[in-house]
Amino acid sequence: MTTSIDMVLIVDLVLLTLLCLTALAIMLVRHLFAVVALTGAFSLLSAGLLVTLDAVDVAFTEAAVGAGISTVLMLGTLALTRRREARSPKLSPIGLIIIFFTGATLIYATPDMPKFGAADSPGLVHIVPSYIEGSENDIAVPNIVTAILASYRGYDTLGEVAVIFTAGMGVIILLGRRREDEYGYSEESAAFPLRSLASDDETGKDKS
Amino acid sequence: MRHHLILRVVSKMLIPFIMLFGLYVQFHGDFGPGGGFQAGVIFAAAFILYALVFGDDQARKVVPDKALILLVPLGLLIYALTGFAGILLGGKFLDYDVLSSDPTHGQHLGILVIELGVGITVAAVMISIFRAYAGRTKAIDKEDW
Amino acid sequence: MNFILPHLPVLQVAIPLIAAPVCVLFTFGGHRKLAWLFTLAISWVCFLIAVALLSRVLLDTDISYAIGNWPPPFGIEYRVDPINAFVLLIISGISAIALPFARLSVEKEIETDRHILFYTSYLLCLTGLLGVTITGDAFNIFVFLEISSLSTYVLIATGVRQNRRALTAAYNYLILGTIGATFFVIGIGLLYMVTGTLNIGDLAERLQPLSDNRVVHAAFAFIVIGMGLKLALFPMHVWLPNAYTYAPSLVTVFLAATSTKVSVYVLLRFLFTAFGPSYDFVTLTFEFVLLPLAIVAMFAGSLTAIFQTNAKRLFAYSSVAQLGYMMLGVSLSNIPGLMATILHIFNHALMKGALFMALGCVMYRLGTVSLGSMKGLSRSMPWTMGALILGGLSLIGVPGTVGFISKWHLILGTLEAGYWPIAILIVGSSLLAVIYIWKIVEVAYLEKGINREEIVKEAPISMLAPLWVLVILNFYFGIDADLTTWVARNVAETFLGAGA
Amino acid sequence: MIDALISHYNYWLIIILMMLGLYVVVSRGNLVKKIVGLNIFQTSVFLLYISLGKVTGGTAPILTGKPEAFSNPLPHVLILTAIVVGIATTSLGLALVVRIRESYGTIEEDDILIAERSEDASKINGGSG
Amino acid sequence: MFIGATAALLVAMALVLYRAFAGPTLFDRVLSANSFGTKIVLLIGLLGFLTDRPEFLDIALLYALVNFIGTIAILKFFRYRNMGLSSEEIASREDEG
Repeated sequence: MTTSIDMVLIVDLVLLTLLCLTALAIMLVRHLFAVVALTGAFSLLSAGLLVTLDAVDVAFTEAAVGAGISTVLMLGTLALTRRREARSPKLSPIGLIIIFFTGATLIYATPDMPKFGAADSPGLVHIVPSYIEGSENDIAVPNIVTAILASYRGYDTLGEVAVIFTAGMGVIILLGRRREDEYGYSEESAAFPLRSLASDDETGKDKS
Repeated sequence: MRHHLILRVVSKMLIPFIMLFGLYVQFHGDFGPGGGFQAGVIFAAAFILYALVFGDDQARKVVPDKALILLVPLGLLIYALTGFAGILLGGKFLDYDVLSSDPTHGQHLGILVIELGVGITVAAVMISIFRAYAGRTKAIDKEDW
Repeated sequence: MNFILPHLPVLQVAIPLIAAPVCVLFTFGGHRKLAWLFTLAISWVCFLIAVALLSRVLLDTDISYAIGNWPPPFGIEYRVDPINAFVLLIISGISAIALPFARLSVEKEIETDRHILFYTSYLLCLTGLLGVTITGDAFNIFVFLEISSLSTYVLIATGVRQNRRALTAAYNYLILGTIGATFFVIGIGLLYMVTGTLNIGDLAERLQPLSDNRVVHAAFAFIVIGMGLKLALFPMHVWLPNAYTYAPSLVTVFLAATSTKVSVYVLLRFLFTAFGPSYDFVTLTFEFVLLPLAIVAMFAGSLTAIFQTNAKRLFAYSSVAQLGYMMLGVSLSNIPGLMATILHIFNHALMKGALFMALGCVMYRLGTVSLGSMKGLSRSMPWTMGALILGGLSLIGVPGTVGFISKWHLILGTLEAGYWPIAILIVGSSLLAVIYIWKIVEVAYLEKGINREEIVKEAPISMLAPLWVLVILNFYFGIDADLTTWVARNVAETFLGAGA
Repeated sequence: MIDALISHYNYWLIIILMMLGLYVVVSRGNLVKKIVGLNIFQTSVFLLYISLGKVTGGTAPILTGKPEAFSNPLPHVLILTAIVVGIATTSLGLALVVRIRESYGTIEEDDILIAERSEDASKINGGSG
Repeated sequence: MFIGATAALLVAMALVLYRAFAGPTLFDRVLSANSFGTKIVLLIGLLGFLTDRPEFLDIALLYALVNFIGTIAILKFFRYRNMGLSSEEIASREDEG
């Protein structure tokens, strides 16, 4: 048994390294189609990593969303935009400063973090035992994640559905088909007849 | 119709199984990995596959835009109304214990219903989003690859 | 009624949340006017609930509502105390006043076939802001923050009919807003790592013995920066001017009056309730980070505002300066300073609401709000321009207006903290506000523009009425500030009492 | 030191990933690539959460009847929500990119800035327009 | 045996990933994305056996599915540069090719 567990940890390490390399490749590659292909691979890799970290539900979602929906969306965007980054990547000093501070803050914090894989980290001791017990007795649902998701923190999930709903409405507002014929789409000039009188007008109307 | 014959046949055979898998994920979420969100995505994937292989107009015949705009809010309504049902039956918001005389059974019922709501909204939103992108006329034709 | 009363906290959020999908159903048949009426009714219901909640927490005790009937650290808790009841009142109140104004403005500024979904997004934005404010759970804040943010990006982008820059403004806000929210999530994750809880009350307790823990310090930094991005703390304000300038008038009114205030509230909640000023790293942040940034924001915002030629952009930069005042009050961390911040959250909502609403009226008639186009406008639109100037006076802080009340307490706070030079700086930056308000007076009243009396008419009464309600409130709470100061003192004492 | 390095190696690699993602967001001028960067950044945060719940020798938090050590399920729930938020943001961001492309004819930040500047310039030179 | 298989898979994944990065043609990338997906499916199956949790196969099933649809989307996109074609358009374009 011990060898197999070690194996899982080695897989974990290798996958994480590959993940970092993929991210680096995404950063360097200019061909946007390659970026999409690599992003798909990135999602699958992270999903594999999530499986090794025991987060099967999350891996399930990440695969469906990251590798499936995201890829299709990005392709849809590429179909409507251009396929190549115009400028070769250059070093951005502001970016370097920002990531330096972000990274430094996190690295500063790591010594006090609970050890990776520790069974006595506060998260496991404080609330979670009652969740495990509760989902066995009160809710009687074997998948503890479902029990927490749908019942203990069901309100978060309601919010999550609202988020998806918001995104759907937003995309329809932005990209939905116009139905000029149904409502009689009024031209902008008709809406603002006095705009031409304005002496110091802002230019640049939407040309779509 | 001459080309892509294999793709068409395979897709036609596969789509019912994808939907079956979607249903399995939807209702088996209590026992294994899965749940409403994942099932919704799988359902949407089946429709997206159909639209990709058989064309956007055919897909619109299967699920018309009007049906979609009804389904998107429906899932969220189911979820939120389950919450209100908790209040009306004398519990708190989203309290499933009161949904049935037996609290454990109530929990099961609540989880089943809300997961269904999640599934409906997610599937409808994903199809709408895909359709919004696909329905946009192409802006450019030839460019460097 | 007794049946509903215990559920008021959750109804405050659940009602607009369920209203949003219902609103979509108006697309069948295209009932645009009904969708507006529905949104208006929901806003007023929210406002009444907020009034009920505030009166209950002020006269009685704090309310805790366990959603799903799971006791607090296990389930999600809604916790209402004076401060968030006050913020809830501001959000729903502004929404209730702004919506009567909205109909004509939206008719003109947004594509006709998008109106119903626009109102849906608006309801979602309202839901998100109310949900962030009322919840007592750290991760739930993130979820509702994202509901409000995502709908805000969409709402800003609907300004595309006026100017295509609304799209880039929304995109930039999306990128920066998401970075901010992700930083916030990192902070929450780090806190969870060392405490094992997400409930803010529980968090505060379990953080007590951990003041030397490096993870807590890092979490604190991430939360402050994340919220700093969301509330447009200088120099993280770059998204704000364009977002306010190119959004439709209703959206600008609502966002300027509520959205950044909610982020200020979340920051306050973490600074004072979860961490508390007893920690060294919190006081050090106050003194060496927030205080200097607030002062720079006050001046940079006001100075940039002076050079703007677009009135909306001018007031957007002035918002950056006003947020500087709020953060200054926070960083003093004494009772008058904190009172000033809380008063200013309320007062700034009143004055920016009035100012952007007046600009909405100008937009309705002229289709532009550039200063050049407003030449001599006082003759054809006397009520609108009058409201604009009165709102401007409040922004400057002339005695008798709400702006004076908050600045007065801010100066008291600086004096109590012994920072008298800062008191002088506050007066100095108010003088800068005089300059940019004067620019508008000059253009609208003194310059002779094209004679447009015949063509440009005064804004319609349905837009002027809510505008003047806000202007009158600006003066009412400026003269009789007992109620607001009482609430603010109550809140400030809760915070500092809880932290000490 | 070596001990600290080994016991936190997951966190170190995730921090590197986070920095890479954030760098792509702030430094790249291509609007699609910025969104991809945002995805990487968010994914690294997901991994941070999941890592803190991992228990060595533990297994996925699904009850099997056998007494076992489970990994912490709470971060999993939180991250499920966060993934949904992430895809919602991505889809909205990409929709905005499509609209920007239609309006400006480009998805490069620099070109958009140039277009906006020339608009401003023509406004000043053109007088009333 | 499982360990050997896992190691081989990881090496293969690294190689495929390099192909996705280096290209040079689009088909290299499509192919590498597709075969990368296959390898992840295999890896998850293996991990299920390594940790005694055979229900991981559910996930592997979903990945295979997503991989299939993703590849079709990519190829469709490459062939027509559009994803919203109607059935007639698909038929007419096939005649061109």
